[in-house]
Amino acid sequence: MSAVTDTRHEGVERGWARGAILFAGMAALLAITGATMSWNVALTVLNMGLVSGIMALGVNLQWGFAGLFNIGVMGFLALGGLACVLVAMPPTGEAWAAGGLRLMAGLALGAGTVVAAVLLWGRMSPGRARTLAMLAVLVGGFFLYRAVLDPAVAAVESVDSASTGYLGGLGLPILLAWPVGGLVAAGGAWIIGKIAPGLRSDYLAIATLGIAEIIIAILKNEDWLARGVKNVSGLPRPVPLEVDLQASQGFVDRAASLGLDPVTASTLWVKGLYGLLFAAVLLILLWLAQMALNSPWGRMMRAIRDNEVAAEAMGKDVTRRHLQIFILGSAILGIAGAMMTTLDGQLTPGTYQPLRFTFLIWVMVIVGGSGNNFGAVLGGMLIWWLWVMVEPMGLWLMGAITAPMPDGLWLKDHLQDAAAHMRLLTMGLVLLLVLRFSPRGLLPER
Amino acid sequence: MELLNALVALANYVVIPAVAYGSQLALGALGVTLVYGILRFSNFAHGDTMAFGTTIAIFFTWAFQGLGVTLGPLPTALLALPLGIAGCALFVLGTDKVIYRFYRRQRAAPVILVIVSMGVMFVMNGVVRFMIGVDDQNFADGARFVIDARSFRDATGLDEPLVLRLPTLITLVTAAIAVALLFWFLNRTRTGKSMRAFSDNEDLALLSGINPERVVMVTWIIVAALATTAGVLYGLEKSFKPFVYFQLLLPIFASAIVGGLGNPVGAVVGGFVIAFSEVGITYAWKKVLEYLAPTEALEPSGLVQLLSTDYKFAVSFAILILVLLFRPTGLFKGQSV
Amino acid sequence: MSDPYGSRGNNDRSITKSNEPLGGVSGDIAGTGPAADGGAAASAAGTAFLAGEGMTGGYGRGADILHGCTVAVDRGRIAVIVGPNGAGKSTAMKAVFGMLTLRAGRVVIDGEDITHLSPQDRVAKGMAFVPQTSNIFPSMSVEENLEMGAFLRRDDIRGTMAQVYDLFPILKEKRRQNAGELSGGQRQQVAVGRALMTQPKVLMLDEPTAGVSPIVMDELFDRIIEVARTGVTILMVEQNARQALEIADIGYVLVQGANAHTGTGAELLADPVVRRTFLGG
Amino acid sequence: MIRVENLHKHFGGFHAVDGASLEIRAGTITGLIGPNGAGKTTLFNVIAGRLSPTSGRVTMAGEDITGLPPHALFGKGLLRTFQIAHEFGSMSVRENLMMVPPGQAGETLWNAWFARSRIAREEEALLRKADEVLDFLTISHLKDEKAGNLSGGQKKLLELGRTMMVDARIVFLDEVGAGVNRTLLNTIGDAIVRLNRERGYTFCVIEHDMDFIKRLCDPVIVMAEGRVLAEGSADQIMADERVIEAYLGTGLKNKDAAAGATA
Amino acid sequence: QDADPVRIGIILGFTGPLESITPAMAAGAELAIAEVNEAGGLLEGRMVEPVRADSTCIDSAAATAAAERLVTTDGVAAIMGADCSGVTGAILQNVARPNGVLMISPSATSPGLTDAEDDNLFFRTAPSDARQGVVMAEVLQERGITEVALTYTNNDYGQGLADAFTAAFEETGGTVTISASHEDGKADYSAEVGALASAGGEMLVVAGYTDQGGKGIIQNALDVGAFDAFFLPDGMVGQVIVDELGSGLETSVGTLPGTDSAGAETFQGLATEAGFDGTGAYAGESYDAAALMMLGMAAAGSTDSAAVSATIMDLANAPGEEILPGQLGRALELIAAGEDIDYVGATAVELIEGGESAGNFREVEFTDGSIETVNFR
Ligand SMILES: Nc1ncnc2c1ncn2[C@@H]1O[C@H](COP(=O)(O)OP(=O)(O)OP(=O)(O)O)[C@@H](O)[C@H]1O
Ligand SMILES: Nc1ncnc2c1ncn2[C@@H]1O[C@H](COP(=O)(O)OP(=O)(O)OP(=O)(O)O)[C@@H](O)[C@H]1O
Ligand SMILES: [Mg+2]
Ligand SMILES: [Mg+2]
Repeated sequence: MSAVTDTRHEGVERGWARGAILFAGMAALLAITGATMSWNVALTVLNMGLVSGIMALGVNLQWGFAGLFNIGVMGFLALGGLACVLVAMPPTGEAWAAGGLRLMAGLALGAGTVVAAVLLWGRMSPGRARTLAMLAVLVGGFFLYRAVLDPAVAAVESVDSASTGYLGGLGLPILLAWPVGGLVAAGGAWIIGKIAPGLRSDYLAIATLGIAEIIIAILKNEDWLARGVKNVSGLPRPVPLEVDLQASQGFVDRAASLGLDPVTASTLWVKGLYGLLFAAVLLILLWLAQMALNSPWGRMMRAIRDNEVAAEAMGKDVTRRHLQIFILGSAILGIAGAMMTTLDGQLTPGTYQPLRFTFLIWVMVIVGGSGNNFGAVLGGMLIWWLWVMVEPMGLWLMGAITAPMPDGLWLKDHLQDAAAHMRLLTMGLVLLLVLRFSPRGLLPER
Repeated sequence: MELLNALVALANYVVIPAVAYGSQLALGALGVTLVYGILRFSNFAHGDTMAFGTTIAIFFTWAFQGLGVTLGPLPTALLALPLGIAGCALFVLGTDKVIYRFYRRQRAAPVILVIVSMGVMFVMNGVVRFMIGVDDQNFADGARFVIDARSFRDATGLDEPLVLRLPTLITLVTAAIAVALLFWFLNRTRTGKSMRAFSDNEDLALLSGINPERVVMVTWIIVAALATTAGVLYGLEKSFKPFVYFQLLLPIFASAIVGGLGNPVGAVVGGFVIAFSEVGITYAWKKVLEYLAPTEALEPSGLVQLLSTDYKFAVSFAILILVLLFRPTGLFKGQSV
Repeated sequence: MSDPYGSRGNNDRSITKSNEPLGGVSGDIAGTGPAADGGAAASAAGTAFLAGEGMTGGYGRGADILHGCTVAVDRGRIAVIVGPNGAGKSTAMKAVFGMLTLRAGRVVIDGEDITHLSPQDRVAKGMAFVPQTSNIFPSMSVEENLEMGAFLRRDDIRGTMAQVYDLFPILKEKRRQNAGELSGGQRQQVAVGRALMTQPKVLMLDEPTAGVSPIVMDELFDRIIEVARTGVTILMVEQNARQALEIADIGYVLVQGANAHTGTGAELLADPVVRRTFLGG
Repeated sequence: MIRVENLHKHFGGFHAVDGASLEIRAGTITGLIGPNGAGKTTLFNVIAGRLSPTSGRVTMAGEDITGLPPHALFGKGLLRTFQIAHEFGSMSVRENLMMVPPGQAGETLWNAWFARSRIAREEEALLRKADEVLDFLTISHLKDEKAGNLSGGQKKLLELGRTMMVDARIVFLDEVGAGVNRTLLNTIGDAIVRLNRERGYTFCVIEHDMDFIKRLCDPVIVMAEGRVLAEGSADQIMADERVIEAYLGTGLKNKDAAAGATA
Repeated sequence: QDADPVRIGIILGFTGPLESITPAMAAGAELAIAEVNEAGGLLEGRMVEPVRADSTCIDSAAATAAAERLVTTDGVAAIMGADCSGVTGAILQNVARPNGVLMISPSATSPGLTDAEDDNLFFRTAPSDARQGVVMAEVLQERGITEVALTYTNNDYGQGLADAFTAAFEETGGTVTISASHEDGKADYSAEVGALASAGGEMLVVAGYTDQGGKGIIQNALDVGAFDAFFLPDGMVGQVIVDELGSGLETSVGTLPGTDSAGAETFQGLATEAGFDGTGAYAGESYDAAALMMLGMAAAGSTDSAAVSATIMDLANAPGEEILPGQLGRALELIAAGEDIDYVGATAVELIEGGESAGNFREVEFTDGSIETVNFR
């Protein structure tokens, strides 16, 4: 029946048209922001929007392609952020001298204990002896590990704890931290995948959430690693400092020739550079994801998502594929996390909260349209734009409501006090509206 | 004596607080698990539903207190609870009518409903703060303690105190009653069974003459009742603050999931698992060991703490993951859509 | 399974939608279908207890599956629908049960036009339906499945339940077990048992014997005859067409959503073309 | 080809397979029949690696395959269909078939990114193959339909179609016939015979349609209550008292009455 | 005159974990602004207009965008904020420095911010953790307390203060039996209290916030009878906590920034008049931050941040006439007259190298439901 094929084809074309229109709409939103507020705001939003798009892409890979319900997004972003510190900060020589090597030895011991236990488990035949032996290895290993590690940690952390107190990084260019962030996150994902390969749906979700919380707890409390809650600020940047540009005569002249003052020109220029970097990464990842989705590999993944049992019976190694896509998606999240930390210029473990760094990303994916890479990216940019814009929108809304009320009315005061909370309320309303009109997301999976 | 002291210390600092916290989580988790079991989505707005119901109950509590109506030793809030439940039920039913029903009719995938519930969460978030503000509200009155530290010490002559708070006791009793009722309701009554049937196979439920709107309505009313009760009891024991109620969401979810989603007994057991692992694992055994050590020399020098409290969430999550490794759909074989 | 948030039940959205009113349904039923010799069906429809007349419609906004299809059955009689896979048999059943929005045609029971009633209301009118797939409540026990069948009944259901257990002894053994853990044939028995619990006036069965062992199948057909004798009207789809047509008062052969052949069960069985093309020789 | 030795599968206290021992000889089309709940599907599930046995052993051509995961068994040429159709609901019918062949180049990400032309060639061949199968199953007009939207019988056909996408050594068919039109089922039966003769596939077929069994299968194994009750040629089996009592029955009691009702 | 108003950005976490503290902080800053406006405004009668923005406390990117909006859209001349160290750092590096805008934070106490590159644009009115730690140790020592348990909110403020206190206290020969962090906004603090109780001590030092985890811990500790005396540093001292815990704090002490000048009391009076709680955490600091930046503008005679920030240290420190809350008008007059002032404000502001508050402290007790100053340090 050719009619069927025709309607499908038409559907595809309509999908493209819809995508083009929506992306144009997104661009228009940013343009309006730029024109009415300022181009600096628009670029700020755009940059983080691009990063959000990458985050959404990562989640979409896991959820939209393979149906893996990962709500530990936050943890992988944080691992990416950690990579920035480990790669780009200068090493703290004194801390290394104080106990760096011992610390490394302690860590190696810890890892060795786990490996030994796992090997033992694999080698010995099942039975009580095996359980006992493994427990002995683990407990013994744990105490040994603590005995080696604890003094080293104390030594490292006591080195000028107000400004360093940690081992520092490798002092390499920060751009290198992006792929490394991906690798670190991938490593984390590999471990999770090895530990919990059988978990599905909400049970996997809560496990990933738990692991994210554990990662954050480590980041917050292991000061020797990245200063814990004392934060690492002043990360090197991949782009010049605005103040340096403002101080450079050449730049000022060029800005003047364009009719811009140095401050505006330098801030816009720097944001533009960031934007280009982010856009490049986004495009590469988007291309890779798109190619993967539209290949036999993507087909296999969708089959697994649709029906694991049947896919397994059709010879697909579901566990391995899940692990693969979990790692890939997490790696993308790690890259995005590193990019975000680079943009912030600091690592602040205390700021990683599930609402912002997990659930908001999920909102992006679902609103954009899960299973559709372009949808995820669009959702990332749109929801980010909203997240930032709902604040003025909420204030404006409250202003509009209270304007006709007489001054001094208690309700007016009450409303104005609550104005800040219009932010989330507006976010909720817009979210509900968007989902009302496109319940399967803005760009649904075909 | 020393042994008694050790036991009392353990009870006072680990067992009773964990039981109290556990039953609070359990009540919250019952609501989450019910929405999941019947309506098939994880309701992110549950924390804020609790806050909303509690807010209304607090307003009525204040009104009663203003009028001088009290319950004697029991907190006045209990009197206001039914009104809070009613208000909350009205609100969630409204929410369902305006929002959720649309997606149900659309047969939207549950994950869409999850995100929709996040939208509802944001809105309720604003509404609650608009109504009662962001601050701590203390609305407890009546007796605070069943057994307080001083009278326990005086009565027993022990060094260690044992404290039992009235709200703790009420929460525990309520949680026990709630789970029994819910279990009975779902497994024994016609309406309850029809709700399970609806959750199992919506189309077939329809073909059996089950009215889906009624099922949904009953579900929401029960959820509102559970949420408000949980919120009020938590507020009585600790205090009410919207942000904390939002934060309660995570441990509540963890409880529901570790117990097995959709299973009321699982929710309760899950609540205790989470509470005990949070409170118990990081306990410093120093005090207990001091009482137990036969001679001074054997008393511990350090804190004898397995892990510092910094890691209490990490530990409770680690335990959760461990449980899931051995029981991939929770302790009580929960559902998995 | 693998999609934690996949949907449950089947995907046709129309089920929960209440039927929108149909504008200007033509009474000209015989003319709507391209049936070869569907005339008999059309004329039978006029007086039948249950009739879907000239039904045209499809799923959601998709193309039409049914093209003026007509099925009808008198009170206490057995009608059997047969036809190739994908002919629209199940769709026709769903249409009669109101789970599909019709674009043309109507459904009549006992002289009353019920085209606009929701499936629920049809249940209240005494209709019962066993769908072809997902026809049990998997995480409820066998007994609860049966109870749900009797959801609208207010009288004592124990007698009926005993009858069902009599008919399907294995179910009695497994009554505390979750229906989702049963074997394929056992599930099918639960599904039919659930419908029987309704004590319906009209019993609609979509391939009740698929996957059922011969001995149980015979029992089932026996039981269907008995039930029909008590005045219950029966409409069923069968692929075990020969056995089914043997007990049928009237048979319909559907092809591509339209009536292709209609006749008494014996007539159809005797028709060599029908035998060869639809009944497997 | 497949030998099952004293296999047990227990669900809680219930013994679904209770010491079954049987052999499926290479090159045969073996029928497996038995009352509902006899444990046939459970036995399939254990052989195909979907369930792990409580005890007992399964060997394939002498090699112990007990407890191997399904995908590994698929790799060894052991294919199966499901009694309750397991289609990939959100994918098109054609995709449902094209995903089956193992070791596709395009299943590696590297190739998906950097060897597009190789994949394109491979896909071309797969597409042709899939279309052939669909033609055979008379559902080629549905090739772009979502599999989830198929009719009950069409889903069963799709189940069967998947096993036709690859070269197998042994195929387990769990009631492919239930819900499939008898005329088409005959065609399918012919195909099974052809595959068996021409390509040497071994088949093990669960079916309740005795005509079908009689036409195709030799030998026939009867299971009841988790054990093998009888084994032999179809005719032998159908004459076996125990089998008649447990499984076949003696036909409609009300047959005459039914005819009466019609009149 | 209807000249353009001078805008001042108030960027605080109105939503998020610290949402219950921020309203009083914003109100504090706005109180100072209102005072200046009443006195006739700045720079030849230009009114000062506060523009609020939400830092969310936790979301650096959103905070950056909000600050960007303040600076590039609303054109604020200076930023009062932010509250949490993470977002403060992000705003400083990504918005304030690039645009050369003055920023005074009332509460970000991270030691890391001390060394941050700030082009001399960043100041803090919050007291230094290091100094307060020493003061706390002194108070305890004088009261003859040698063994305490310590819990701190798990952020840079809490940890910084805990470190400083532990060092100082151990130096004086005291013992900290346990130093356990707690997370704010969580549902239950039994585990922390259990560990603290087990470790024991004559007093429990709680370095947290009045209506966050700190309060939860105290309440819990009181309920189960784990401790009955508490030491409350600045973040914990507020009328709220006294009201809620009442007699439970009878035997407790606290420290908070302040001199024997009447600054704090005056500020509380003004706050009560304006309808907010002047004892709320960092409300006074916020007032001071806003006041300082406005006085700086007056002194610089422009809103140019570079010029303004050059005056801040002078204004905040001696010599000069002391300026208390409510005297901003007087201060403006003095500045106009070219005289030196020493801004003392609500929290005895004294800025040291690095642009943060040196900190003088009051020692307080909580009797009969009110906060009573018993000593100055
Ligand atoms: N997961 C399970 N838990 C408990 N019992 C089960 C489970 N799966 C199957 N059973 C029981 O095991 C028995 C064998 O089931 P099986 O599906 O193997 O039967 P079968 O021979 O394939 O029957 P049919 O012809 O009806 O398909 C049945 O009685 C069934 O109730
Ligand atoms: N939910 C649906 N959405 C869209 N199309 C559907 C849906 N269900 C069935 N169809 C299509 O409608 C046609 C008729 O399906 P139907 O289920 O009525 O067939 P049937 O005659 O019952 O076949 P079978 O004997 O295989 O059960 C098929 O081509 C099928 O693809
Ligand atoms: Mg059908
Ligand atoms: Mg079977």
